[in-house]
Amino acid sequence: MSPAKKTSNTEDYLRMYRQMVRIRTFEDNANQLYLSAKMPGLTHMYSGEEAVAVGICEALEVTDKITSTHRGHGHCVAKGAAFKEMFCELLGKEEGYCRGKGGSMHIADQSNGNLGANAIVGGSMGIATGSAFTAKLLGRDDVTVCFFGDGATAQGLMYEVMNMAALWKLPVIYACENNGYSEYTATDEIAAGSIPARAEAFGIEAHSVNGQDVLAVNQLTQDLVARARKGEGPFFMELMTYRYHGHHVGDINREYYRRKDEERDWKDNKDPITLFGAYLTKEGIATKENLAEMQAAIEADAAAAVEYALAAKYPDTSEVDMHVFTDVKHALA
Amino acid sequence: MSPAKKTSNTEDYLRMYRQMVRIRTFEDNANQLYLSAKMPGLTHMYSGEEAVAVGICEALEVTDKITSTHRGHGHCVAKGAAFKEMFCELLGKEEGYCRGKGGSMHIADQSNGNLGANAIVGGSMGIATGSAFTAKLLGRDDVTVCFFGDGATAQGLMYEVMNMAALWKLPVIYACENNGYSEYTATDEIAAGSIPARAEAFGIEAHSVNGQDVLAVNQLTQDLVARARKGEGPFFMELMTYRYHGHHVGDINREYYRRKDEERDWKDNKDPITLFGAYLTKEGIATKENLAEMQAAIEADAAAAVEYALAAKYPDTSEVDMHVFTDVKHALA
Amino acid sequence: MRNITLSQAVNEALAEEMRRDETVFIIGEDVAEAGTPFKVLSGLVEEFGTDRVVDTPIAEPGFMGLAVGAAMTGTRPVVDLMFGDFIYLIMDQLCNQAAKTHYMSGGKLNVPLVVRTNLGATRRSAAQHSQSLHALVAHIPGLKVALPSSAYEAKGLMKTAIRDDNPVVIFEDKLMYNDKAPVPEEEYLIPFGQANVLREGSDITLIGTSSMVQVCQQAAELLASEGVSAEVIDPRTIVPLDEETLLKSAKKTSRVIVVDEGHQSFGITGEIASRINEKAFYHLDAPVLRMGAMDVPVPFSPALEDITVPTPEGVAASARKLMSGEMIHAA
Amino acid sequence: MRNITLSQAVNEALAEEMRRDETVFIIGEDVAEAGTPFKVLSGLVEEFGTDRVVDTPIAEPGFMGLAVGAAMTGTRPVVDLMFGDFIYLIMDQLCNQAAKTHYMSGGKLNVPLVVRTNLGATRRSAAQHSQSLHALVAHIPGLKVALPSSAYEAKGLMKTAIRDDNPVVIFEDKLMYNDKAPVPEEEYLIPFGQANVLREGSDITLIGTSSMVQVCQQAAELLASEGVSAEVIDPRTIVPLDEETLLKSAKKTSRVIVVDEGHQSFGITGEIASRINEKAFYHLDAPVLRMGAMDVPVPFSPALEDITVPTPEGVAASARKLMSGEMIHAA
Ligand SMILES: Cc1ncc(C[n+]2csc(CCOP(=O)(O)OP(=O)(O)O)c2C)c(N)n1
Ligand SMILES: Cc1ncc(C[n+]2csc(CCOP(=O)(O)OP(=O)(O)O)c2C)c(N)n1
Ligand SMILES: [Mg+2]
Ligand SMILES: [Mg+2]
Repeated sequence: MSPAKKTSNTEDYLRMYRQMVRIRTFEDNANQLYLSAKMPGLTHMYSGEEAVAVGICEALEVTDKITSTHRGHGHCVAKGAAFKEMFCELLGKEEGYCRGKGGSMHIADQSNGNLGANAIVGGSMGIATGSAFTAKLLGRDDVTVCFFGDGATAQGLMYEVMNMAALWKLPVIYACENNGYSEYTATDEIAAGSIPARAEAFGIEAHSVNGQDVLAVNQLTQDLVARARKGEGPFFMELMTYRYHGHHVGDINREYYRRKDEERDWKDNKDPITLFGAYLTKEGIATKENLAEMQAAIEADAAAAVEYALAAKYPDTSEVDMHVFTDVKHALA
Repeated sequence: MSPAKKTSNTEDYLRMYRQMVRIRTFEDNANQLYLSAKMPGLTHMYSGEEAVAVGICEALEVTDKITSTHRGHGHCVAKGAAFKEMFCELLGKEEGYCRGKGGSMHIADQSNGNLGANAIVGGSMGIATGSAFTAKLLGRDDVTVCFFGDGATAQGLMYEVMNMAALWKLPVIYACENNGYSEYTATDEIAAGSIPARAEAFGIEAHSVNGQDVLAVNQLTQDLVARARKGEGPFFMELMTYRYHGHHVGDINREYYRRKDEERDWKDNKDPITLFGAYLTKEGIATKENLAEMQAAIEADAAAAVEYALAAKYPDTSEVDMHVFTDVKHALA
Repeated sequence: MRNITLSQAVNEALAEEMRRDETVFIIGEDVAEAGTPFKVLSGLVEEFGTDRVVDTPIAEPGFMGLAVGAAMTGTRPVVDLMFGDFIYLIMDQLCNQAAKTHYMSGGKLNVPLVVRTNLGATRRSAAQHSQSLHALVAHIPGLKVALPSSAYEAKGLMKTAIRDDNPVVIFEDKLMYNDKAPVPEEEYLIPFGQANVLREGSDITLIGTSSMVQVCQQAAELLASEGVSAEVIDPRTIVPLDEETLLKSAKKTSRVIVVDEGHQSFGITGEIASRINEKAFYHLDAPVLRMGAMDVPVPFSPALEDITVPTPEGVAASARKLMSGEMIHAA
Repeated sequence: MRNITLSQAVNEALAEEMRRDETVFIIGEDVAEAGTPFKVLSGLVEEFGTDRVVDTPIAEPGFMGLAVGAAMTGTRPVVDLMFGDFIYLIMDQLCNQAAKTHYMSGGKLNVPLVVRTNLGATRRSAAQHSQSLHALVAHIPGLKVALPSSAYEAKGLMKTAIRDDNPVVIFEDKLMYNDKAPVPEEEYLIPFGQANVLREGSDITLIGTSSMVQVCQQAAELLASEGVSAEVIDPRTIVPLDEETLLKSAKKTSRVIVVDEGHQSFGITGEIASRINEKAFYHLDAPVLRMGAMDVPVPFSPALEDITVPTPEGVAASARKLMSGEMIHAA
């Protein structure tokens, strides 16, 4: 764990802890909804990677943008979303952030600068770069962070947009969440050479950081965001992390591609919440009891939101052809 | 100019010279056909880059494969094609290599391992990699060279296939013909960072070489081909070169993107044929007269081929729906 | 005859062809040990090894391009495209390269490859994992397009596709992977361009593709109980299209509905309907009706998603309208 | 009214909109100093600078994706896709992202962008630089598709497209860039979804798109000289499609030919013909005929290329057939 900046950071630290616990709790509930067959479709759990989303998003302003992935609940919570609208979305309800039209793979609190989760691996890399282009063209000072996985580094689109971002010095940060796997395949089987070196070859400054250390992630991001705001971007970050669950909630028997003891090691020894909790108590920023209370409150929140969402109503069937075009109320009318 | 290997290379050297002159002569005639409005459409001249195609193709066997580009006449000649079928193709005649269906941008002598010129920039990178995949899967020892321009390095496809080639150690050589421009734009305006470093980031050994020095190109290629045959590939070569003409034959007024004195400098001081001719005479491999005679013979050949092609017949209109599918004589019958 | 799932049928087809011809290989994401997310390829890597069941990085344009080059040089790749929605990513390599190489080379080069992918909504997978995009591919000369409607078709069409010297795209219905159907033990192939008449009828023709064949069958049952005799036809391949069988039926029944899970507008129903209209016009008592998926991105919410796709009840209702002459007033 | 070329018309539309709204910018290959290979954009970079007339690397998927993100965050990109054939490369960003974002976000995000590209064969550019691929885009819900048929339409539709809050794809006919037409000095916009009746007639309706509008006009002249009165209609946008105008004409003349330069099979002619058949069936004296480009990759050889595209003579011949009732025997 990196050293504390100053005690005036107490609030920031507690908020980061809180946000990590909120993500974990959200995912536990989502998994439960799946297991009890109350959630339509499948979903990809962010559990284990919380320090990445939180460390990064806590370094951003509301006006800064992010693009997210199929594994997007963590980014959504970290960028400021509320449980109620998230669970409603997960269940396809009208009060969801996307009125139930997006679901888990497109969940986003757009008003907080989340430009959307994306079900096309690498699909949001252009979007993030374009968002940074807007900032530059219109003279705004916001920065965009593009989240994507190690698997997404295989998509050619990434190199196309990194080239343009580098040529035009766009305020975008490419954040590669390297959790060691893409679906059922280990990263070293699908990524030749070095991931950060690929960014460097385009003249982009690249960093590798321990993605389980929320303070390290946050500190690096703060630096890069500040520099990107000054026109020194783009940047590339590789965040070494791990997903606790299978690729998606249905990926239960996974020993053919990933050993159980490896999973245990990460959970026991590298859990971002446990590590940061220990740090907070050691530094006297919070007591164990404080943290337990916080967690209990979050769990209660989540339970209430789940209950609300389960009872909430589905969109009216007349919504089916709304929002195809902005200017046509019902596209098929 | 690199030092001569040994005098037993005399024949190889003269063949290389001859092939370079054949390309130049082919292009001069093609340009003339355009200027005299005898050629349908446009075409992209290879003049100035001859040492690249010849240096590389002379290091290959007939069984080795190449993929070519929109600027493909040079590759086609260098891989062994004959003037007659080439001019016929250029003019859309039935006796062309592609029965007139391909034209300049798809010209190829398929029987010599040319898998086709390609009008999609970067479009053949997958094809070349797949050809190398075949060699590996079927246990053949042929090597594939993928020709492409500096502009094509912006296409994401390149990074996707380099990744796979590197992971699977495929016998493919990516040959980037860096002629300083893509269409009407200088390379440094559209390529961030370093081109060879991009290959290296994927764990691919990369070389930069003077593309006007046919012996240097040939030597490097011989080495890499030999190693690729042994399973040490893939490799990446950046060949620094220059195109004398505009982007295509119609690109006449080009001072807004390229200075005339720059063009003059390359033609006067870096012409691959002039340089190699001087070397051959200096080393006593040929006299000026030998070279002049060779050139005259080639010019006569070309003139005859042009004449033949001009008089040759167009494909019968019934050919229009042939070759849509291999197993259907007339797709629309 | 034994019953096996569509998944097993595809698996058998691939295994048989890979045994028969060692130039056949499979390439795609998580095709080897994982056997794809739908587990369709389970066991193949054990028999054929990782040289012939090749796990790729997540690089659809890249491995599609690689397959084109491999096919041009002596192998027969089967490209595994995990979701039909990713076809957008491979369009250039499929349509600018694979589809045109034979033609552009004047017949000198062949591209014998298969793209196997899927279609179909109602899996709660939202707009980017639920599309039925076969119309895009069918529009491009040089590509053949097969739409198996059961395990039987899935096996027979796959074997034919692998032996075909042209690029073929096969769309499987992902909701049908676990559906069983009778499949012979003995080897068989289903020729391209031969429609299958699943049910004979005299009052109306229901032409259904892929997932919609079942829907048409069920609609025919509903109609039968009302005394309407519906003929059900599955074209099996849309390129080439067996016009003859479709026209024969249209001329017999004089009423036709074409049902498909692709978006209705600018989709395949317009083509099939137009060919029938053009060539059987004077035999028709009513316009050929089309029922595709709604022209909206596929919504996630079950409450919305389910109404975007034609149903047996919907098809039967349209049939009743056609029979009753209600269309006359509409037209 | 002054006459200007289609090229100038597009240029004016862009310049006017860029002056009016500083969030409009152009992005693509060689759009700035070079003003595109067709020189359509000449002069714009001088007025608006390289920040708003942005030369890109040769990375179509990349700059298309960038435009989607830019559009989502407050700008109005005009993406310059040098050849319509490259649309395959941007399909994922266009169809999985741009087209679906508004819907998937429940109406929260907009993607107000324009893709301007082209179509049309007979330029001797062979199979990868001659395609007319508007059908692919028209099939995807969430995209609007405009096909200007003259300088007048090119200007008015472009201005409307730029102001539209949805993604719009405009296909210009590359052979028409130097064709002049009367274009008002005053500002005007052409609303989407309003077909243009270029010529009134009573015997037969010729519906033509883009390059084929001229072909239909010329065919109408030929027919007029034989005493056949043809109505010529240009839909101008195919999404949205002005069904009303088309149906009205079909009901009046009872005979329709739809002419388009995209490949005929699984193209847009099938959709237009089907809608007319469905909704005007009982008014038709003959089946709606379709004439698209031949279902072959576009060949290079002039001797072959010229016969792949509908011609005035061909359209007139088909019209005569329809008039003479010859179709009855065919059907
Ligand atoms: C273009 C595309 N190809 C394939 C998939 C299927 N798919 C979904 S997630 C995934 C793995 C992604 O791995 P990574 O980028 O490392 O993210 P992670 O799941 O590890 O967070 C794959 C292959 C997809 N959604 N999109
Ligand atoms: C995918 C694609 N985009 C754009 C073009 C148009 N185009 C043809 S050649 C060319 C420039 C290519 O530059 P480079 O790769 O350096 O090759 P060079 O012409 O210099 O040999 C462009 C942009 C194309 N043919 N294909
Ligand atoms: Mg991963
Ligand atoms: Mg170049």
